[in-house]
Amino acid sequence: MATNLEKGRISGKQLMFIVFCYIQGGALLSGSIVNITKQDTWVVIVTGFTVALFIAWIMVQLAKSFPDKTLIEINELVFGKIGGNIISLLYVLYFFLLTTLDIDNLTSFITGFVMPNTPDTAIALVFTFVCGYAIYKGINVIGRCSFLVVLLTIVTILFNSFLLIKDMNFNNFLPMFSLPFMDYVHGTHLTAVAPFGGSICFLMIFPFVKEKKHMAKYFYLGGAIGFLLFLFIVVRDWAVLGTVATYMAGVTYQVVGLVDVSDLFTRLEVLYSIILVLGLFYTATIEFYSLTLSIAQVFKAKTYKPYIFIIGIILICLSNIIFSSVSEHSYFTANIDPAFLGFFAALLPAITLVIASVRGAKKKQGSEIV
Amino acid sequence: MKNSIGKMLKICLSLLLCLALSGCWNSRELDSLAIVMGYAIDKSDEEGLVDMTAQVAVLSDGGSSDNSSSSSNTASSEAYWNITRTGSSIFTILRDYTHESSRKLYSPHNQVIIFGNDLAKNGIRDYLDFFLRDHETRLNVWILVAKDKASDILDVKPKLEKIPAIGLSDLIEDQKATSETVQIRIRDFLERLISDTTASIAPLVEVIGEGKDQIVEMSGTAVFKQDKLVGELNKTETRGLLWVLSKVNSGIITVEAPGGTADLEIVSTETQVNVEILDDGSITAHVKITESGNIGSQTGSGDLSKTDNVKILEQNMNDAITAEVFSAVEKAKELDADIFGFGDMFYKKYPQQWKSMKENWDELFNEIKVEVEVDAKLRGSGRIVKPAYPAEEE
Amino acid sequence: MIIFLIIVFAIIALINVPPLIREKQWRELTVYSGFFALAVTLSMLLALGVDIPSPIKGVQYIIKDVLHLNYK
Amino acid sequence: MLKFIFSKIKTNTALKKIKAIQANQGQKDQPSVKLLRSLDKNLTIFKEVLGESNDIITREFICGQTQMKAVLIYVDGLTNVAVINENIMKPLMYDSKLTDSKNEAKIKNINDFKEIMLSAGDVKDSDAFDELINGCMSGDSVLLIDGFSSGLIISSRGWDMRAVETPQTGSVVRGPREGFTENMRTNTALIRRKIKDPALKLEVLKIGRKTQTNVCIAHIEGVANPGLIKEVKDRISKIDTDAILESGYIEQYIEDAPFSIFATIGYSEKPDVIASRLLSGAVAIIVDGTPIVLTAPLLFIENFQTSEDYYMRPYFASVLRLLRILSFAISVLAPPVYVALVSFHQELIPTPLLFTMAKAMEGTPFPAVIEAAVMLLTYEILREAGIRLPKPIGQAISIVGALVMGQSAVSAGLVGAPMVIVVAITAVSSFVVPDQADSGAIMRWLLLILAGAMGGFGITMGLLIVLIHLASLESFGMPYLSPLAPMRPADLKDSVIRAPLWLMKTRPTGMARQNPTRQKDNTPSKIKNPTK
Repeated sequence: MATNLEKGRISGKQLMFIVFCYIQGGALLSGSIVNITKQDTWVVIVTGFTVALFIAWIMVQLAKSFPDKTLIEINELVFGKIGGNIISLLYVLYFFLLTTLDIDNLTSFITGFVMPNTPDTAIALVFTFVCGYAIYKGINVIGRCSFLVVLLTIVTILFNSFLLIKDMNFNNFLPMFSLPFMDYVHGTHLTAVAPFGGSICFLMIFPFVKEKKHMAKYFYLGGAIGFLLFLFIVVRDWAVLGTVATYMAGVTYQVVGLVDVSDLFTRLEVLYSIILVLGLFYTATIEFYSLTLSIAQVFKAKTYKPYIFIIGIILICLSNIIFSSVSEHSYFTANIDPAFLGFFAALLPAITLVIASVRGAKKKQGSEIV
Repeated sequence: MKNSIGKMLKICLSLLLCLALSGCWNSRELDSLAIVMGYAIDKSDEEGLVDMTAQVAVLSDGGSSDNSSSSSNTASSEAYWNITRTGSSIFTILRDYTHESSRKLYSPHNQVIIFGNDLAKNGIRDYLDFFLRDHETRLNVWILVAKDKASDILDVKPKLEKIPAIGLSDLIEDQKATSETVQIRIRDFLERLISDTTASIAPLVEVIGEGKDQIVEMSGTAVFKQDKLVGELNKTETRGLLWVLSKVNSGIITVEAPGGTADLEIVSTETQVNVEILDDGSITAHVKITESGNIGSQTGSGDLSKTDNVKILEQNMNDAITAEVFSAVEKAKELDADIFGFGDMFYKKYPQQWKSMKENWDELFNEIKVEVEVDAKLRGSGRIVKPAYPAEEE
Repeated sequence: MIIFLIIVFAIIALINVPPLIREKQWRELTVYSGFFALAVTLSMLLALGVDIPSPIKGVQYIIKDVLHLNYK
Repeated sequence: MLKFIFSKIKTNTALKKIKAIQANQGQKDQPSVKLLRSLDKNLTIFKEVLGESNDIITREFICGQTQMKAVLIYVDGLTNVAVINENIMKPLMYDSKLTDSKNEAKIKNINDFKEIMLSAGDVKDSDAFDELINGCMSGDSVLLIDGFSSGLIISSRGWDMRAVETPQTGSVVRGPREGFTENMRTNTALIRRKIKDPALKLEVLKIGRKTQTNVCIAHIEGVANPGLIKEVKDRISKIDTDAILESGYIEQYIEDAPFSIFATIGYSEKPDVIASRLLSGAVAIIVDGTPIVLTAPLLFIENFQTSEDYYMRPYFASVLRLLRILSFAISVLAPPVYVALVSFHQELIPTPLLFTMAKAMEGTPFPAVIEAAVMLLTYEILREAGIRLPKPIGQAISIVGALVMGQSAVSAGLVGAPMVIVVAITAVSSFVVPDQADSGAIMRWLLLILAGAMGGFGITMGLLIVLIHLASLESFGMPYLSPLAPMRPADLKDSVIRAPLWLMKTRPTGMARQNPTRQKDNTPSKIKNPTK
């Protein structure tokens, strides 16, 4: 049972803040989306959000039909003993890759911009240790810190945008809807899946939410605010940079570098990198948490605590070997990732839901007949 | 109790572990940095090579505090040091500097990048590439083109500042007062460079005078086709360009006035440009400029406070502004470089037709009909209403 | 570098394994040592500079070459 | 002869038993040794147990017409001699002679003595040796009378105590100046004077085998959560050590997270602070012999709140509170951020400032990290010297030390001038929040090492670890970062800023579940109906 593995409980509001912070981790991905759909990125984000809402709806239905059950237990219930375990193992691998991608995202960001000649492993080590420490303390600690991180993120982003207003020029968006249709499909797919791709992790977290009734409401609300801020960031970046954005890596980071207020508030982007790191920290922690929890459940362990540091080391080694260059990483994120995330985040849960409802209906009939 | 000690041990161990491992790769002490304030890149004598001058701020003045060493001391304790190296590409030169300078060059505080005239002539794209790619350069660095050799610009010792590069960057910032120079940062230059049709522009700077009283002066704009220098605009043509780009902040226009001339100060301006493709296929660009200013000074005895005189002045101002804009348009057509960005505006407004217009945009640009409509308002005339002449009876 | 890794792994094992043995959870001990072995081999190979094929190549192969679901 | 031998054996066995009790004190179910009938035997046992220390006085006298032998044992210095002379000796020796022998006959057992003869206040009778000894040791006087098998413990405490003065630390501009003293009774009286409600319950426990310290647990019935009171009492009564000399002992034994660098139990020397915490549902622990009174639970935000905030008008109080939080942040972050700026992210420094700093740092031999560490070390040494030395010299040492060392270090070119400024700012701002000085100092060192190793990224990770640790802390069931981390909007009005008093209707959530409302509705009339 999940509830004896993890004692901590989080409130509905905290779930909302966690979802918001989780999506902020994807803010760094906006670079790949902007490259595809240039000036119509905002359209793509809106459509992507609607698709993401649909995926969220699947998650919520699954959570509703199996209250207090984590993803692993749902799989066992739906696919039976053996099938459930195989699919759970698949999910464990998926969480492994998801967390490694995030850690690699962070290390390439830090070594790319903030500290160029620090080896990746050192940064990955410290970062994974901190994530491990947060998980070691349990889910309610992650819930408690989320409000402070949300506050910090929103205040900084608004402050930066305020300073950038004079650089914004809104006819960068002008040639509307002049891109080939496939780009829009690609962009929508990427937005729907990239920041929200990991929402499957929340199936591991739903059993620990105290208020069962409003859980869905808070989950959607967190997603909506997260996407709104994500949209705001992308629109601001494009308004300031225009087509130059497609030539840049780490768009949101570079844009803050343009702030120039009388040589006092210049070159602020290192401060902004703290916010990006916090966002990525939350994404990685949630994925690392669901990874450890799912491993503990698949292997029927008593507590998940001893596994944290071992899996952390495996993650560090993986993040070292996963991509040999940044261009490989960006190619993967732009083209292969949507399908990969799409399968695990949307297709598999949908299948589980369908089978669950079919079996549910059969059982109900079954009980009537007998 | 036993369990918590185990937990504690694990946490301390991990902390130790990651600290010992990390070391401090990326830390560089402040006094181990050669802070670069400006770069100047010139075409070197040998074929295909480039010599680059980096202006490094020299800070150590032997413990004597800064304000006591007045400018009287000899050149030896200059506040800057220009290092020149030659090489095939910017990056190799930068690394090459370490042979000469004891400290590694540190360029986030770089203010200015100046390109020599002859280098600009045969293309600066591949020299810009390093600056765009390096994480140390700021995106709001000024781009300049020298009338002839860029390194001479950095050798001129400014009168008010200690380091020429800072003097230069303040000079560019002050151009707002006369708005006869284009203020281009590396970001704006890049924006124009990557657009297919808009021509990149950069302010021109030259050294005037000899020996001790050499000064640096801004003199018009350099016009690039893609990334090759093709021509120059003088001051009035630059002002015309700025009118179209609605980047005129203030400045003086001298016009005819009843009984002499009058200098009118521009206070605030607003320009809207909309482009049309007329049904007969010809393209027009309608430039609407609204401007408000006040009377700066006046020669002659005309009483400018009368409303009809003011009307005359406003009309003269309209004509003067229109003349400036047309002079800029003529020069642009002569160099057939679309410095106004009309091409982009057409792309934004007519994306489908733009595909066909893009190929022969140069001819199209030549035939473009530019209509200028100026609505100038004179708001005030300063503290005195009539010029200092004995009052005439009405 | 390798000696350092060995020390680290020894300490981690020292902390996590005794409680498991004391509480006689053999099942969990086997799983834990499985992951432990994986972590040790991975980091040793990395420390020795052996080039390990990245799992993402596998995913990329399936999605790109087998299912042709990639965009570009 | 036989009787003599037999009584000898009896006294020896009693003596051996008492010795046994003395040896393993503290075990609860000790067979208490009973008093014997004859006075001489009791006296020899007492003398044997109490030993020959010269401050223990045994006064033998004859009382009453029937010439009963009696003895009074008390510790000189702990007892109030006036009480002994007036209320005990005088009635027994003098008045008993005057009264007629009629009521003398009535005295059958020891209680009659208590009712008729003695005029002292609190008199208890007991026949167990260890009770008598404890009473004698804690300042009461013990009366033994020949022929009676139980003695009287007459409360005659009264040693010279320190008067109620203004506490040295935490001087206040506005608000009461009185501080607690070492005597528990005065302290409880000071609190009683603040809270005159009978619901204020005081329970005394005796902790510490050797010291027998009185630990009083004060709470307000109906306000403090019953669970909290039970928890505090359990933890305190579980303490089984031989000495409790200061409330700090109790704090370390019963606190929630002994390994954390942050204190989860608050302390204060001022009755009004303790009273306000009691009223908001906390439990106060008053330990005899120390003016420092503990309160539990403690929230992290309460370290930045002083009693003065509630006496001042709200605006300036909120500004002061934000200032305290800011200065705590400066005192912890200034050196690490400076090191990160100078060694890692030089581009963050505006250009003109960069020149002056580079010029000042020219030629300093050490990297910024070492420089910062050395300067911080000297600062800590100076601060400690300043405190430990007697007041006037202490002040002089710390100021002179700081100035001379800073200046000479700079002129000798060992340390850059900005570094001295940064350390000075850190020193000054760490005095603004004295209760957090200890955890601030430790955090400062950890972040400094991280900043030296990984610059801005290191600091971010360090702060994240601290944030996670703080969020996981709980003080007696109350989350440590309560109004912010678990986000309780109702409490936000009294956390970082202080809303006007008439707005604060409820007590902090979770503290007083039974009656959370503090005041009904005293919004000033001007606001309630502005039109009138």
